Amino acid sequence: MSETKKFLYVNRKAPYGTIYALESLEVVLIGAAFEQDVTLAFLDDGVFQLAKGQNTDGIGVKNFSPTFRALGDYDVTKLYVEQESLAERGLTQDDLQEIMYEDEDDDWEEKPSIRIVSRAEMADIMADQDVVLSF
Amino acid sequence: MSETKKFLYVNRKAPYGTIYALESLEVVLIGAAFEQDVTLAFLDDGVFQLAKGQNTDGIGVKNFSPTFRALGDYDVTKLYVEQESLAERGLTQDDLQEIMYEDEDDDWEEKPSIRIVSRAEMADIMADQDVVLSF
Amino acid sequence: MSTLHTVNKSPFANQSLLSCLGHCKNGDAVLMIEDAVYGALAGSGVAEAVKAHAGTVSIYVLSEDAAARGIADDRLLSEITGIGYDGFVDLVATHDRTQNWL
Amino acid sequence: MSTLHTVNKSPFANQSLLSCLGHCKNGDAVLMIEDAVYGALAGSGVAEAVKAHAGTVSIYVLSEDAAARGIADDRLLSEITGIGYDGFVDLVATHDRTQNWL
Amino acid sequence: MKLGIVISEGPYTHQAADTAYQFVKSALAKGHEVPRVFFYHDGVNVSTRLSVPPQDERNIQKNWTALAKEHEIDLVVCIAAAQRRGLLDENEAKRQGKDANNIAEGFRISGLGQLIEMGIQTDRLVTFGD
Amino acid sequence: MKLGIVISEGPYTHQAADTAYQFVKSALAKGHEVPRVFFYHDGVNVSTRLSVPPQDERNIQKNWTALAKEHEIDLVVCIAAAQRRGLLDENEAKRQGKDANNIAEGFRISGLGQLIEMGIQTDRLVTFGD
Repeated sequence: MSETKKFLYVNRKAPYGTIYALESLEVVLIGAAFEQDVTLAFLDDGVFQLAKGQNTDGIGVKNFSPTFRALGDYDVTKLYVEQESLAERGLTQDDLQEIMYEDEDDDWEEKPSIRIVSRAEMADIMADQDVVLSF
Repeated sequence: MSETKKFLYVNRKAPYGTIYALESLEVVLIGAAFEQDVTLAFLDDGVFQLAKGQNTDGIGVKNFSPTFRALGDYDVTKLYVEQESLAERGLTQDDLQEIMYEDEDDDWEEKPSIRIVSRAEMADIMADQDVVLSF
Repeated sequence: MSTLHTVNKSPFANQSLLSCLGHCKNGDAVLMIEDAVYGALAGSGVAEAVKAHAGTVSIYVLSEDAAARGIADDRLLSEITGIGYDGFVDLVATHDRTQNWL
Repeated sequence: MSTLHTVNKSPFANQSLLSCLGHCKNGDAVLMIEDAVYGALAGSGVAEAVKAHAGTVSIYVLSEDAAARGIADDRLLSEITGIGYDGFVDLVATHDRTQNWL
Repeated sequence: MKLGIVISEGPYTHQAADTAYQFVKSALAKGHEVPRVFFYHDGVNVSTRLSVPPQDERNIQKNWTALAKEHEIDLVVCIAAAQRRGLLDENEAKRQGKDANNIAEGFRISGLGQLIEMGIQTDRLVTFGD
Repeated sequence: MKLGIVISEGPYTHQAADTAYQFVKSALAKGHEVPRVFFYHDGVNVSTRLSVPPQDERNIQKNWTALAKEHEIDLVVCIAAAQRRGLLDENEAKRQGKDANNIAEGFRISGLGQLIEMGIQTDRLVTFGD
């Protein structure tokens, strides 16, 4: 399989109430081994997945939010978050956890993986993919 | 079990896309044998359950809408449908199937089981129950 | 290069149809299936929002799902085209990608 | 005679919180659990609709679910009270019935 | 006070079975009685003994089995919902001509009448679902 | 054209597995290829051979098994999702120390890599879910 395709993972659901966010992340981690061109999109309630300060001790469910910070180690470095979705929920980028990666093409400089984009930019990103997986 | 309680079945979901409407009806049919005071509420997308002219041949799923017309035989005769929910969906009572029962206290006269109520009346009905089962 | 979007939830219960329409590009197609077919009803509270996108996006409804739910053809918005599973397959094949709004 | 209503879905995705609030009687209580806790966020697009009911209805949020989702206490609408599972049980016991908006 | 509980969604996929578990533990600790939990819709999937969740996650079925044993809770799985979804006990498997069964200890399969009966015999009914 | 299919919800509870079935039948009739269907999330529940739907309803598992046999479709059940939800084949049951298994003929358990591979090797990917 030498072909490289553009894979987009679309995350539109909140974490913990349902399992989709966690099982989406599991696909991303496995998928990383296939060396495709991977992008993650967070819009609508999906932006809540990246909220910082998650503490699940009280609900007896595993907190998987730290896994997002490991995505850079898997060369998953493009996490697009929609500005309009944040604003409707009363959130700003400061409410999201910081996710960094080391850019191998730029002397391993640490760079942020999360990029805030407008709805129009998100639509452009979606329209530029070969395969769209929705969760 | 001589005690009689007021049971309300709240139907807020459309049929076929999910199984809740069908499995709600199955509870109503079994529950009828317990001779409680039974009321069904249809609001939000639940009003679609009563739409007439349902034909499921094309989707390979069983059409259960005729079962509503049998409810009278089980002494289930109070089906409240919310006017505001109909209006938001562009529907009127004419879009619903006719469901009748024979009133044993009135010389077995045929009477309609469906009663259209306002949101405020629906709230009153909900507040008058002992047990509320939601589907 | 255009996208087929599918939506399967009632727009009266769930925001996914509106989110989908808000992310379509000119020339894209939107297909309403399962409980989303209620979004094709004329005279409803979401009809205007759907019609507002019908100029730039082609909007379809899966006829088998509409029939199952008792929605007669004459109740559909005139801007929306009814198609069968065959037409669904054709839409998938003739667009560059499918995005499913779950 | 009053009712405890529970809601468990995000009001940004689903209409159930608004439908619940629209059917409450004066003196009822509404408890936001699971993904509905996002409805307690100050400054969101649904905050005004929630606050509009806070005068006649007591509104609560399940603190464990809010914490799980990273919602700090200072981000909650001041009209909403945080309670634990213990408080949830007390609300069930002190109201005449529980209606769950699924 | 006697509390009746309905669980309408499957384990792990929806939080319903987790929230119900925390709620019931709190209710019991406060001295309330929980005579029965009724599993309906996809809730019947909680009762399978074949699940193998990751080591670092909770085991929802085992949690319910243990809680039911400690507090004598009647865990009832709706037979009609269970048949559709492939949850069978030994008797049902035999009756249906199936070569395996999958219901865990502490759960029993019975009819929808048990749900109505729970509504009649308890002081409050709380449903956890989707 | 090669079409890849994902089914994300369980049988009977959501229409997803039914819609996918009608779609795949139409696609095959039109001459398209459907080399694989991938079952993820609650979609893994479609693969149980223990379900007993009412006589007058469709049997979703049997429909898929028959369609797969006729058209050589690879029905892949995600192992991670299946373990959480209690779907096991004979090998997995042995490996996990479980006393029963429940996967139907025509389905096989494998990893998430099969989903990615399907995305790479097909021309279009369509997901049916909730």
